[in-house]
Amino acid sequence: MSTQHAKISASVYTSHVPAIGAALDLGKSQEPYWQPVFAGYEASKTWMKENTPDVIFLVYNDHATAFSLEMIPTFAIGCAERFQPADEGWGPRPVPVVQGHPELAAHIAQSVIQQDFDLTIVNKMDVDHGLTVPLSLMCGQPQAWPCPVIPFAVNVVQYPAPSGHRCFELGKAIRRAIESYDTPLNVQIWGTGGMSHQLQGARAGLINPEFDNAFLDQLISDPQNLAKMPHIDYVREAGSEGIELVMWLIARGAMDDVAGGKAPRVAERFYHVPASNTAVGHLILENQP
Amino acid sequence: MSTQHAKISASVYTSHVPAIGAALDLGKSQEPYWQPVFAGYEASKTWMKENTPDVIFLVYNDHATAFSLEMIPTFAIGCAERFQPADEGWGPRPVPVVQGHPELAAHIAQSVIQQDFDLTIVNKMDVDHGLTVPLSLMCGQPQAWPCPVIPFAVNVVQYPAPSGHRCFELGKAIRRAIESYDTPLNVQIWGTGGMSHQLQGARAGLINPEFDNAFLDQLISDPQNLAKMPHIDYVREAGSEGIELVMWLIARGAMDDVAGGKAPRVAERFYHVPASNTAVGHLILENQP
Amino acid sequence: MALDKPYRDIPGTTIFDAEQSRLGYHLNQFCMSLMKAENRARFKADERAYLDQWPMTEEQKQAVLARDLNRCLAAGGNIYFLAKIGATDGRSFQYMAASMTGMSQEEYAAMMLAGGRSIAGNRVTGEKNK
Amino acid sequence: MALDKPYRDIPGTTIFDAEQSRLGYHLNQFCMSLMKAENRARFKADERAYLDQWPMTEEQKQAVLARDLNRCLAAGGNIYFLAKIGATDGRSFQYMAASMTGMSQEEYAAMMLAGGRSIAGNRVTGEKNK
Ligand SMILES: [Fe+3]
Ligand SMILES: [Fe+3]
Repeated sequence: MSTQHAKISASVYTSHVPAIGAALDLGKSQEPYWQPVFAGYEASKTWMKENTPDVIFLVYNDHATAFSLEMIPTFAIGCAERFQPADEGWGPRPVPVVQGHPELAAHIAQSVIQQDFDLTIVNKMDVDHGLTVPLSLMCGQPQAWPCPVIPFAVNVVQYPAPSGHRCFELGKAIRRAIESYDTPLNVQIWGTGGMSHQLQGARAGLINPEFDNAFLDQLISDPQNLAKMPHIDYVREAGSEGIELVMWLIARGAMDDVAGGKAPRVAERFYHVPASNTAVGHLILENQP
Repeated sequence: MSTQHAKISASVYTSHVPAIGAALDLGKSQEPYWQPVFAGYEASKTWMKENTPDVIFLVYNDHATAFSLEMIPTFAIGCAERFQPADEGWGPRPVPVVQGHPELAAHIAQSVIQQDFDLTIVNKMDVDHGLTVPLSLMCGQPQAWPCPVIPFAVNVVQYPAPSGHRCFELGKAIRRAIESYDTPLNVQIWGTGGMSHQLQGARAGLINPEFDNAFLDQLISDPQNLAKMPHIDYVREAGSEGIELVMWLIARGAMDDVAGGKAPRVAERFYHVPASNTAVGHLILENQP
Repeated sequence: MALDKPYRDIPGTTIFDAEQSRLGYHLNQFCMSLMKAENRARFKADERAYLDQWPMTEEQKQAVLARDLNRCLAAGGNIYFLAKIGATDGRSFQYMAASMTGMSQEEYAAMMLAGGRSIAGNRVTGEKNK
Repeated sequence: MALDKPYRDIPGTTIFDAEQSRLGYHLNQFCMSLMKAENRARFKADERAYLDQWPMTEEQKQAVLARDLNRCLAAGGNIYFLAKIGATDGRSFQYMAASMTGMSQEEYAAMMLAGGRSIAGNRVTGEKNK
């Protein structure tokens, strides 16, 4: 029965620093500054080749690219056939067009709205570094991305972002939606953004490795409690843009153990400071059969 | 203490048939076809003059006016200073510009998002007949609307609309938000749309007065149970556009009795068939001191 | 199809769900363009040329040219969007509604004045008490 | 003010909440316009004339002309929007970040390489262990 349905096989977590994309696009990935960052993702690129899913459900935030202040959706699901890499002010990144999965996206949208999550459905959207940098880190520089991607954008630009609790519950709802899709697709769910960083004001450059590593520990072992952390703790401890980390809880909430299954296996874990203004964190968690 | 805070004094429910707006704008309100419709709102216009609030929180749906298929928010709250009446294809209605209440709107948005409702914040939006026809019915043809209005748009165009249950819970959350606003404003909450109507296909023209009147009865006396009615019942019994009635549950959920207070007083009740393709229903419920 | 569609047995009714929305995306966005006066003028001046600027299917274009709203609905149109074609033509909504039911506008208007279409026999496709 | 703002005691940090968003609406929408190459060209050709097309406050315009990002933040700017000014100028984000901290770009880059700004003393305004 369950083989007739879609299934989440793994979750991937990673920062999505724009400078990482620029370094890769400009051929700087072997420079001493960037080499440790890309080295930290080498094993993950191999893992990705060996574990290529049918679809990636990619949670990220838009950075004043597709969404201006005219409309600010808390949660927006991309249901289009394809998504163009955005021109963020320097021209679009030279990366492949992102192919969507309109049928699965529409199914998830319908199911999750009926589970009382108030999504915004988006049928036309360019995607910025928040979505394309994680793909680059995990897939390198291919001619085409290895599979379709469903973009899921979370508001973390204008306060208040959704709570960690809300994000975790949403992950559970997304899992139920995916598992009720009657085609046996292998789906990965990615949570991106973070880790600690602050891009504004006199406190710019804030990095809090103790917080970040505790976040990684607890995300693995006790996400239910981690989801209770209030917004103010993210901002105070991880910087004003550290709030992006709530998005990781969406991916984590979709894993087997949260629904009573086995604890996931930690396939990769990596932490590095700095990439431009930001701490880089990365995890791969695999559901266990 | 509670006099220092905003308070919901009453809720108003009404259909928002575009032909009603056209009849008024073209001076046809005394024609035999329209006279019974406008006569049904005469007492309500007097009530409105005697009970003018400081702000109206107006729940309605956009009809492919401000929102195309590019972005479809389930719930969108208008936080702008003002909202222009939209050109829906015949030029804008000759009615006053709608003044918003950005400060209260922002407070409600923040509070309701922190209560786990995933709103879309809208800072630029034209408003269509869904919002302006109720104002015309309740206020006539003034030079300016009598008070600021916070537009709250609900997706009922693309299936699935939010459930009745979700709408009712949202009403409760909006009530909590308004009552935590630290200025003693008199706020009305309006639910608009409906009643039974179907605008499409071979079943167009469907009217179900038994359903409509039972809906009015239960909205008054047992909204908690009414909120359990599934989407399919609205569509089957009240027509494909009858689903608009879920929006009335948002207003109803914000009333005192739902939070343990006194049952509201029925100040007005009116029902008439037809207005163009639609059954017209109307209620005013007053909170009791 | 993976979407649950409990509304499929309602007669004479097309629910605008994600599948219809995807099918009709360009048709509906074409309709949306008619909210601007200059686009209405361009459409009226040469309907076919205007339609050809949109990546719509030939069936969608033919349905629009024929003002066949039921065909437009089947091709993914949503009535709130399609209504903008009628507005461009200067037609009332009641005219458009009647055109979908196979009744003349007069017959349809008379039905509405008499209380509208009865729910009896109209709940489920194939229902007996019609 | 009716909004609950538990984040007000964080030093050197302006949370972009509804109040800031309202204050900075036109400033941020101006920044957004710089995502189009032709607008960047028009802005560069005559900054003041371009700014005057937006209903921004004089303080907002002066803050942009001076490239004073802290003034822009105080006037309702959001860093993701403001970053588009830097992109138009061909500046790196690290250049912009440094400019808000009172450090030179070299000092700021050195701080980041050494592990970034410490959280110690930076949690609460007026904290002792700075
Ligand atoms: Fe980011
Ligand atoms: Fe309506």
